[in-house]
Amino acid sequence: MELSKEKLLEMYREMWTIRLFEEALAAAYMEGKTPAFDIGSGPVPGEMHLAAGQEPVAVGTCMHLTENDTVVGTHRPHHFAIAKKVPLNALAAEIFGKETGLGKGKGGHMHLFDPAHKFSCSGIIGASFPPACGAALAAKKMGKDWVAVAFAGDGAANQGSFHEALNLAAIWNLPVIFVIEDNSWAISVPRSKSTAVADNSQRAIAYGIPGVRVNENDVLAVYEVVGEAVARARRGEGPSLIEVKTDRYFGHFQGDPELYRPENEVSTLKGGDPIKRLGDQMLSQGVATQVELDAARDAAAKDVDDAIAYARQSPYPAPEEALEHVFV
Amino acid sequence: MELSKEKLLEMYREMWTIRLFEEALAAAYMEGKTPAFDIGSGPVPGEMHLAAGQEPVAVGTCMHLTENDTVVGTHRPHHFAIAKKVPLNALAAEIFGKETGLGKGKGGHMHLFDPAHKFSCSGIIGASFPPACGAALAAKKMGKDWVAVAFAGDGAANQGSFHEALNLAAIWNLPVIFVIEDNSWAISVPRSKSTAVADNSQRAIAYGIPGVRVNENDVLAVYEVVGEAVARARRGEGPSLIEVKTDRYFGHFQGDPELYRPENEVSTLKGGDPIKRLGDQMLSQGVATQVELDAARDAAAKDVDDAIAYARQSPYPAPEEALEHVFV
Amino acid sequence: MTMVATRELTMSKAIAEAIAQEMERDPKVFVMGEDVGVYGGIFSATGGLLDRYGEERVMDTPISETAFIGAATGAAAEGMRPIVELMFVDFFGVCMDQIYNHLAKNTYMAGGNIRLPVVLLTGMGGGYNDAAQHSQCLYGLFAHVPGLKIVVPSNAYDAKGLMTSAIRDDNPVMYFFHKGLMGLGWMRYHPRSVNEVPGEAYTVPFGVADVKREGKDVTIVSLAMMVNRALDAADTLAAEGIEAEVIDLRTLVPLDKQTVINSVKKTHRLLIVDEDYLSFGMSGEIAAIVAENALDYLDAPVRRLAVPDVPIPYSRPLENFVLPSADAIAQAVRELTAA
Amino acid sequence: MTMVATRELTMSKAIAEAIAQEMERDPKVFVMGEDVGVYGGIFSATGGLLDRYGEERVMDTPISETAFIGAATGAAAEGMRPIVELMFVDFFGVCMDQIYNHLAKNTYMAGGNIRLPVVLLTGMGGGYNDAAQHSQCLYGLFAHVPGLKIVVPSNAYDAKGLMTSAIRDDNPVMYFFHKGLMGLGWMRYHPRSVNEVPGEAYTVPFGVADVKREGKDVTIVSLAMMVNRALDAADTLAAEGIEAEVIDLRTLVPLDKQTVINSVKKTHRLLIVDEDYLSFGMSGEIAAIVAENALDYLDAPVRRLAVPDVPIPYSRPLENFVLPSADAIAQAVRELTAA
Ligand SMILES: Cc1ncc(C[n+]2csc(CCOP(=O)(O)OP(=O)(O)O)c2C)c(N)n1
Ligand SMILES: Cc1ncc(C[n+]2csc(CCOP(=O)(O)OP(=O)(O)O)c2C)c(N)n1
Ligand SMILES: [Mg+2]
Ligand SMILES: [Mg+2]
Repeated sequence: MELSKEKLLEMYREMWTIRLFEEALAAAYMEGKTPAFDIGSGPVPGEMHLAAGQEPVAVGTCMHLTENDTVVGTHRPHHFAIAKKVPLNALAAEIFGKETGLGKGKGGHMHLFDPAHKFSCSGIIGASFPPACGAALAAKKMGKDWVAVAFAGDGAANQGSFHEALNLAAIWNLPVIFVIEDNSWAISVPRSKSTAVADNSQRAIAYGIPGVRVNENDVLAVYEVVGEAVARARRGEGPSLIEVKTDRYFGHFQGDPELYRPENEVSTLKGGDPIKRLGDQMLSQGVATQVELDAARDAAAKDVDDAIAYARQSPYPAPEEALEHVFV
Repeated sequence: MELSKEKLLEMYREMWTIRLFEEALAAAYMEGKTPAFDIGSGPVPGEMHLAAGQEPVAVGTCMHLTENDTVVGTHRPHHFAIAKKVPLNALAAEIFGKETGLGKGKGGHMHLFDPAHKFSCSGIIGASFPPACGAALAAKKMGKDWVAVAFAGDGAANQGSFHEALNLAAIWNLPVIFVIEDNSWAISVPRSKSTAVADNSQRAIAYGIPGVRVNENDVLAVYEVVGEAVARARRGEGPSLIEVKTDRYFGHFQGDPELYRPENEVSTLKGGDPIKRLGDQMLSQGVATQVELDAARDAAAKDVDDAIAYARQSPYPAPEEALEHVFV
Repeated sequence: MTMVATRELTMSKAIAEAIAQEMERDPKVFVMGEDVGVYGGIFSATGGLLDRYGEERVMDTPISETAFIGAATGAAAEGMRPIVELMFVDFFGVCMDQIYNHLAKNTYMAGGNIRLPVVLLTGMGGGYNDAAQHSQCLYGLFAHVPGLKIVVPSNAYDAKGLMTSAIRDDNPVMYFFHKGLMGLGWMRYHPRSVNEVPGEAYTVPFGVADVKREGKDVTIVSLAMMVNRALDAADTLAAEGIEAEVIDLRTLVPLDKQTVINSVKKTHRLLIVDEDYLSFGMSGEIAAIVAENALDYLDAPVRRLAVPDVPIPYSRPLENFVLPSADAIAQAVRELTAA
Repeated sequence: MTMVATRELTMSKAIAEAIAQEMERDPKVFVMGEDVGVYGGIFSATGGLLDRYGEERVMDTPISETAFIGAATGAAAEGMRPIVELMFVDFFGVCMDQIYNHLAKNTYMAGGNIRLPVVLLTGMGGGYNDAAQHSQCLYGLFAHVPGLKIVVPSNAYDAKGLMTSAIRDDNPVMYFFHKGLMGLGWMRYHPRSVNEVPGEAYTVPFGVADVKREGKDVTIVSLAMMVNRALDAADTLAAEGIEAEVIDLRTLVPLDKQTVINSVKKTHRLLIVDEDYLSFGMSGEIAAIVAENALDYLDAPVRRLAVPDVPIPYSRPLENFVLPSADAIAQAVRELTAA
């Protein structure tokens, strides 16, 4: 698939936005949590699942989508939200529990809803599959060529919802793409101890749909494979299943002691960092200069800084607002 | 697989026991329901799912099992129970809601529990898969070569529990055999409208386990295929998935108007009746005489008559017994 | 659609008519579920819809409740208005996550920024020996978790008007129909469930209880089948000189507390009749509301009649023992008024 | 296992110790769940067990709650005694069918002919901004459906003794631990949850409430975290001359009604404090029991303090607003005693 310089730079920049956003959150998360760590303290409390290292699957996929397409993310949702162009300020503000957040502070990091950009997510493993089918069904009913993407972790591929949704999508020929991000862990449980197949994309056979695995944490490889699936869906040819190998740099959540993880795993993984990889490719192919790459990164950094500042400065919701919005 | 005359006659007789039991129930069920049909009236009230036509899958499978092996059946459970040697009297009595029934009248036709013969079932679609895994796990923990069989309908293969249980069984290498009885209907929904693959046994690929389809409603074919799976499981080589084509003679439940069903479907199906088929094979191969076959059938008829009579004569539980047995 | 005059309808016909009229009115409305198409719904709630609206709008599903109920949420977020049937409420356990963690909570978690107009239609109730996995009510359980409006009609008129309200509501509504009130040709039904139903579309508002019968001696609060049995009991009691006031809550969320409180302030005695399990459910909630708001008006301890915390047994004498009957209601009232 | 003397323990250590002692005692006991092995359970309920008993008896599972909880039922029917962890009770929706239609009902449906000694261990509770899908209590919902014993400890001593009872019980027991009582190094916990725990195995019986503090002016009935907050409030109130009696129910099924009734007969005032949702839950049930059994003893309307029927919001000021605090409890008591 041919990619313009602009697209490549956009990908590069977005991956940086994600990376820097996650790193900024990792830092903010620790505020108020030292010397004694308390998950409920500081400006960003609660569980915090960060996606640094997992940028390619989000960016390579969402680059094919428009604002009419739907994305349903996971408990580790920031990279998907950013790639789906959810405004960074409202995203950060929600994570900080502020009135200006996507959900006015009610949802928090695992429950981000941006109807304008057709993004949502859930803290329940495997919960993305069914609503993505519903969005695809709606598109079909409305006669649109819109598609829906359900992202899920490798651990989620062992939930019953995976099976039911893939079968439903196949039998109804829905324009939905199921993208499994295989970071080889589900908290402390390695994939090898939880998943009976080495390659989840083989499970597509159980539904008579195409299944492809992207075996490297590479945004261009993801872009290519997802492109075919999206085009297929838009043409009315139904669902696809894609698994993407990717790398979790942080713990499962912040504060995870990671006693289960082989000592040098993360540093080894970082050796093949996907952002650097894309940058190097652009440089070596003469698509962009180091100055242009730096500018993209700087722009990303500024966006992230602004968003975090916006989140910090925004007011908290008034306590009584807790009673609102159970119903519209 | 070599089968002795005794085994063949036992199979023949058991299929008749099942057939006649179901027919006797179909008749008893209508008592008190004419001229106006009321599901709650008569000696056998409530939903009634009969398995006439589906004898081969039950008998061909359970012939490999001992009383140490576990069977978990479905909402359409009588053929499994009979093939697993659940005593006919207590079975019938439970279906008639009597004190002498397997569950003292508390469970009813969809909830038959016979711990002595390690049989249970459930009215919830897809619910057989997980507990069968548990029985297999227990056998493994106890160091026994016992196996567990989960039966399920073709409709059940689209429940999330199917996926979760097969993955769990595979990853833990459990001695369990999943047997799907494909009667091509789930109430009024034809399999073609609900299931994205033509052959559910292909779904075994999603778990890296063997999958085989038995494409005819033939007890000997079932016996052969299941035999390999059971032997495998006993040898500690893990689970298998088997789908068996079979035929539903009655409506989904008694009283089903079956408006959805092609007019001559059932009469066509009956043309290939599996009991007659086995009988004819035994005759043509000179394994048994017509007299012997008739004797087997007569013995089955007597057992069924006795069981129904026993059920009718048994007393109802006292009303206050409803308050007992929530806990042991 | 031709408008017909008011006529007697069964509850199933009233429900199907409300759905048909809303499908006519709004192309975004569609129906999904097991056997909702050719079969017309196992309990006829969607009878005739397939013929009229075709497979695009009346969709039979695989037995994959998590997938298709979750899909309803996803489709609603895109502006559709799905009506989705969970054949028996007893099956909720295979799909509760999509119901209560998503459909029910997403609007709140989004700070009110999304609307999820889904009607989750479901059959409930016992009395025909369908045993522990096919006879429960469970509305108390769903009313306990926030985010679902809970509708439980007792008769055809209310059923149609409440269904119309449910479909037009921009929030998730769980609509329970009692199988023994549907007026099916193959299941005995309570005759009070059949009543006059206008041909045109109309709404019955949520959160407004119906005082089905006025009385000065005791208040009976109930829902669905038990409302009709309470009315039967009230007839018996009237002959004995006891005047029972019978309140049909109609919806549990929102709940019309005031009608209950006002009635107890008048009658000074309260009996709650519930076909759901006794403990930690509807009967407790109503008792608590009265103990909070009308304590001084009570002349006798509150009484509750409900399934005594056992699964619904199969055998007829056992099931009859655990489900409140008109006789048991009358007897409880006698004891209560004697107290 | 060497017996150690009584010492102060956190609740998580007390639970893990009870499990270890029972695993020692009975080879049929084993543990399954997500991250129960190397991780020792996300909330440390199974800490140290893998090292001691190995992968055969402490099994990490895939994220397949329906499969592994259903497998627990199947294994129990064969004579094993599984302890299975549902990491957060909030996730029950993906596996409720295996819990409530099977594990809870099979014994009854079998006429008592099978035993299912399963302990379903689960984390609950909020207060650390984990939002709507990771902060609920929901014990009221499980207590509503028959067939599960419901255990909800407030402190380490009870936690160990109740866990021992749970494992030895031949029935399904659902054991809720409040995350904020576990004494984790990474989550603030209520100091009252840490107390003296004997080294040897002992049982705390089910169905026996604990009067944590005697008082004559008001009865506060509660569970888990809210017991400890009620005790904090009682300290404050004592300084103001109000003597609150604080009752820790400890188990909801079986429920020790008598202790509640006796206390209300003494104090004449009742406040129920519940971290679960307000309506159709625990608080309603307790109020109903008192309205049935001690109505004439009440000198003031019953009061309830609970999550006001909204999902648990994420943001700190919002969550603090919906969870009952010691201050709010004290204030409710002041109003109640003034009434
Ligand atoms: C139904 C359910 N079960 C368990 C959990 C707890 N949990 C949260 S994240 C997680 C691991 C998820 O693994 P994976 O899907 O691979 O995603 P990753 O965290 O690796 O991105 C688990 C078990 C949950 N949130 N929902
Ligand atoms: C979870 C669940 N959903 C729906 C039902 C209602 N139901 C009962 S039988 C049935 C069809 C089952 O089809 P299949 O599994 O093929 O078995 P068959 O009836 O053909 O033997 C359905 C949908 C149920 N009992 N449980
Ligand atoms: Mg993972
Ligand atoms: Mg079938």
